[in-house]
Amino acid sequence: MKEVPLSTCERTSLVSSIHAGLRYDHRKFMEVRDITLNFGKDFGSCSATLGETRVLAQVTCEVVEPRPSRPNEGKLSIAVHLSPMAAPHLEPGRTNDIVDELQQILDRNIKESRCLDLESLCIQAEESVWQLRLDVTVLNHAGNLGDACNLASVAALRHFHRPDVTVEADGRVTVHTLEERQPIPTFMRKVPVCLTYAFFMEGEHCITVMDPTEQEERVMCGRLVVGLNPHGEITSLLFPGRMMMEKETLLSCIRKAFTKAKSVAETVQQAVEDDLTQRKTVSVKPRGYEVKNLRSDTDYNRWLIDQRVDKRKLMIEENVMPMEEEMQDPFEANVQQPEDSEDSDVNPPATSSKTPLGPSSHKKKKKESVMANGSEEEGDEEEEEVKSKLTAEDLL
Amino acid sequence: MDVISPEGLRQDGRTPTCLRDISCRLGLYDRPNGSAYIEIGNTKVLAAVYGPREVRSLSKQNLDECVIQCEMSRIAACQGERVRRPRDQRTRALSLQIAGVFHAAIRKTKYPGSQIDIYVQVLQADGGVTSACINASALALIHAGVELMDYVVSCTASINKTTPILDVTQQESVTGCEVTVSMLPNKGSVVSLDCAHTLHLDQLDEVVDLAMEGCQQIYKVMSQEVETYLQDKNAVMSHQ
Amino acid sequence: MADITLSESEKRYIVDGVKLGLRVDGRERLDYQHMEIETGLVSTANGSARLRHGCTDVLVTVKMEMEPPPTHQPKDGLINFFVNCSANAAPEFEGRGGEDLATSLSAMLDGLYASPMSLDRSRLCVVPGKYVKVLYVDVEILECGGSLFDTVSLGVKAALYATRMPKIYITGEDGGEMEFMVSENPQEVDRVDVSNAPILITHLRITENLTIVDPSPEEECCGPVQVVVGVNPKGLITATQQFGAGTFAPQTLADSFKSASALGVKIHQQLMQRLQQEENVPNRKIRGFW
Amino acid sequence: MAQHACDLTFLSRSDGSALYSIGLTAALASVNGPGDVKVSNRLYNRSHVEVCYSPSTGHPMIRERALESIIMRTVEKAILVHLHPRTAINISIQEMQSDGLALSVSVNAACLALLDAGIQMKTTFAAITCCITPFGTILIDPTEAEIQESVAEATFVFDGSGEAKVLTALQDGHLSYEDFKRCLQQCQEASKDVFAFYRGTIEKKYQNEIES
Repeated sequence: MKEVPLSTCERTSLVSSIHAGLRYDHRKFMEVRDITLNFGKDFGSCSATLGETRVLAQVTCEVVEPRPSRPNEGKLSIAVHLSPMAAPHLEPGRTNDIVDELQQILDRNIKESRCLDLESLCIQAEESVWQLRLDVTVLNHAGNLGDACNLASVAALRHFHRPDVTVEADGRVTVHTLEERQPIPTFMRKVPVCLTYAFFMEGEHCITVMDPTEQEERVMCGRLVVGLNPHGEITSLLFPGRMMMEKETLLSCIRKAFTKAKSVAETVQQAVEDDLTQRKTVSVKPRGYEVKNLRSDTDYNRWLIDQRVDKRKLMIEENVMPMEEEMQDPFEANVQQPEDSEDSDVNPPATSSKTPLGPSSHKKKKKESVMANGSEEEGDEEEEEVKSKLTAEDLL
Repeated sequence: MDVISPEGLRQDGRTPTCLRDISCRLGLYDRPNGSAYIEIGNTKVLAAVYGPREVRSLSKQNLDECVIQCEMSRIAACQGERVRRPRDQRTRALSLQIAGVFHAAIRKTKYPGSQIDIYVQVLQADGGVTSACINASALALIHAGVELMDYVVSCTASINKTTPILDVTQQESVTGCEVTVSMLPNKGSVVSLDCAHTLHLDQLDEVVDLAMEGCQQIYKVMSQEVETYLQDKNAVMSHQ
Repeated sequence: MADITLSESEKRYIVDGVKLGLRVDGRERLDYQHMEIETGLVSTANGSARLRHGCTDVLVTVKMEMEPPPTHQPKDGLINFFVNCSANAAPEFEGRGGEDLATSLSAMLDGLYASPMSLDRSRLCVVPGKYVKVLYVDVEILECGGSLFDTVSLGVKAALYATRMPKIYITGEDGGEMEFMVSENPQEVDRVDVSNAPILITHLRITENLTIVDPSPEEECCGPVQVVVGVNPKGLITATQQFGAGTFAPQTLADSFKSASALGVKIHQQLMQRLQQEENVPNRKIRGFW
Repeated sequence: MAQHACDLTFLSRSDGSALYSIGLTAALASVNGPGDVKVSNRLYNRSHVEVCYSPSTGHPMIRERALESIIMRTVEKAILVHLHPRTAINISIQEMQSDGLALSVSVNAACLALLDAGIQMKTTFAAITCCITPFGTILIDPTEAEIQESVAEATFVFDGSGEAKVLTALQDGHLSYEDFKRCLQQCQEASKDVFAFYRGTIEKKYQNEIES
């Protein structure tokens, strides 16, 4: 199917609102969309969302012969898949520019940066090693696939546990099932983070925006994808041209990326650890991607509206005129002092993106279409519906 | 083996901030609208430009500006190990990057509704392949007479412990990073930045600066070659 | 092959010229164009040759690898041909566009070198049944301007002539595993015997009883059918294939075989002479793409 | 019977999508269309239906292609394909996690995604998997482990006409005719609950949309 065209009006409206300091989704220029991480019932499966962008990463392993050039290192292979599910114009089974680029970003950030301790994946030098296979599938393409894929991949790899093995005296290798012996976690030395900046030109002046949505990606002049880890190392840089930039602007973006990278890395680590400890303590088997554990895009949007309504209510209570506040804020933050815009971020993403906090507290209230015990939460549901009714009117 | 000897020289006898031998040539072939060849040390690249001409797939046509496409391929014996496929995911990703560079450099609005194809052939790869491809493509575009904002030059740099090194060979890039910077030398602005392997943030500034210096040196060689070519063809340089 | 469009009168001009014995570029009917050849210009390959012939430019590289032989021929080495029509040569070759041409070229080369009369593959054997040398011959079409088959076959022969493979010594046996030593001395090399390697000669049919060799792309537009003939240095015909939509009268075909055989011997001699000449230049400087 | 759960309009970029889980098996289906179609697939009197099944690991292989064709045949029977000639309807299914019920989850997800996209259908459809233990007990919605130990496994797709006619039937393993009939009957019973669940899900969706 053909790509949905972006009309000239939409294009100009998007660009001019960015020139005016506003984004369609009410974010500040340096604000990253909400991150959630969910883990599957087995080890090494992670579904990450970055706003509406949704990526599934799955790690599997098998015993293979090592490369002759590196006899005591395990192998890691990464494959990126895009199906029409991600966006209707993508054709199944065919490589396209997006896949090629994502593959390059992931290869550099995860494979070439050697963030994974491949030597610990060796079973017997020159004989057998573990090969980890990382499959990254984009489920919904709503912009900034690089960051989302990187996020899901890193979380899946950190979450992954491989089965224990014993090597017999005669060199035979026995792989124990997860029930027989405790599986062994992978060891990731550093957490690679990927951050994307989009650039918009307003005459000679350049506006930098973080984490562009799909619409923004279609109208932006150029972008910079930085792969880095919180230790201060750059694992990949991709500024594929399409526009001219001053060196200083680029470098200042890269420098600023580090503060952000720290919080993102913490989010990932925290989410993985939370899930792993839960698996250890709770005797019940993890339910994985059950419907009630994942948040749909509709619910995400409703949650965004709820948040805005809550915020506005709070403002009214404090006798602040909401309209003025909202209009001034982005201008102050981004136009007058573009350098400091990041610091003025009121709520860093770490707080909002911690999986248990924001989204899932809402999720408890979320209506679940659960057949067996659907009736239990009727009360909650009604309350919720009243609320959503309110919000919609509020916004009108 | 150390990349830099105790005397401060690299394995091929260069100082850390010295470029390899560069030679380039314009106009090798008749069929393409523009063609060029560049040799940076042992890295050898051939580029051909076809266009501006009619857009081949109408769905890509843009009536405001031209479509720029790039395809990069490698010959089987371009490096130590035999390359099985002339094109793979890696070359496709690099092709995208090269096309992106020229999206910034070509005056696209001058050629509405048309297409410019850049084909790059890597004959021998020994570090700095992307930058050699970009330099060769720039020369081929100049030979084709496509309007550019400025020359486009590209150069690589790396860092060995604390010494930044310019124009790395394959062997040198194994131990460190490889930062490729492409820029418009007269405007001084960057059109592409690429980093493979890990590099520390504190060292980024030095490395990029060195690569940009290298770009200016390469620019001199390239513009010299273009001038000689024009003189040979008895063409007059309009701004002289 | 090439996207050249000629008007009817242009075609008429070429065809009538040939009938009068005149070709557009002043050649005779059975004349070859000027040819430039250089070997050994890709240092990462065991052998390489670049052949520029009229508007056609071909780069051939040979790389040697050690592999276990196929079970049905445990004593023979292998020679594999891969042709890549890069988009540099013609924009139609972009993506998978050049694949058809590339396949027919490599199939033709495979057939040409399949016979032990052309190339003695048993000499590529290292340990029978265990290891043989495999020659990967990669042909890169850099510019495509007529008589591609002739140029490619000449390039392949030149590259094989220039191939230098390090000598391999079997130093011992260790529990069934052979141990090798690959000589690092640049003087100690094995070469490929190309004294019987055939080349291809293309005849383009202009009208009945009238064929020309080494057609330019413009001339290729005027004749729909051509016959490619493989000729070995002794003048024997080793392979033939007809391309294009058209017919040859038996007499015309027989005539082209005859002329190909005679012409082949001459060109073989010239090629070998040129290659030997080049080899004997002391401290030859590689020109490459200059 | 295991717990069925579903979330509609799960993905923002698809015309219709559904996340469906039965027990620990979950699949995500998205529907796009009716939309433009490649000339080679264009059918003059009906729309072209394509199904694309992606496994959670690796590239689609024979198993996935087989699933695709089963789902395709089922879906084609239900969709009113002649209503939109010269168009394509694309159904993509992603395996999220699997515990033995990949096929029935995919079919049910596809059905709800089609409903979510508002594609006209003759009937809804629901797949039920059951297995029969060596002792002759029939288990509806078994887990992977239960399937491994069973003597036979069967999946039926029923239409939502009330009579629960069989659209597709698949069976693996040794089964007597009597047992087969028992399986079919029990699945047919179970399908009624599933259709009731469908109804509930869709009702909720439209209730929300009207109210908000």
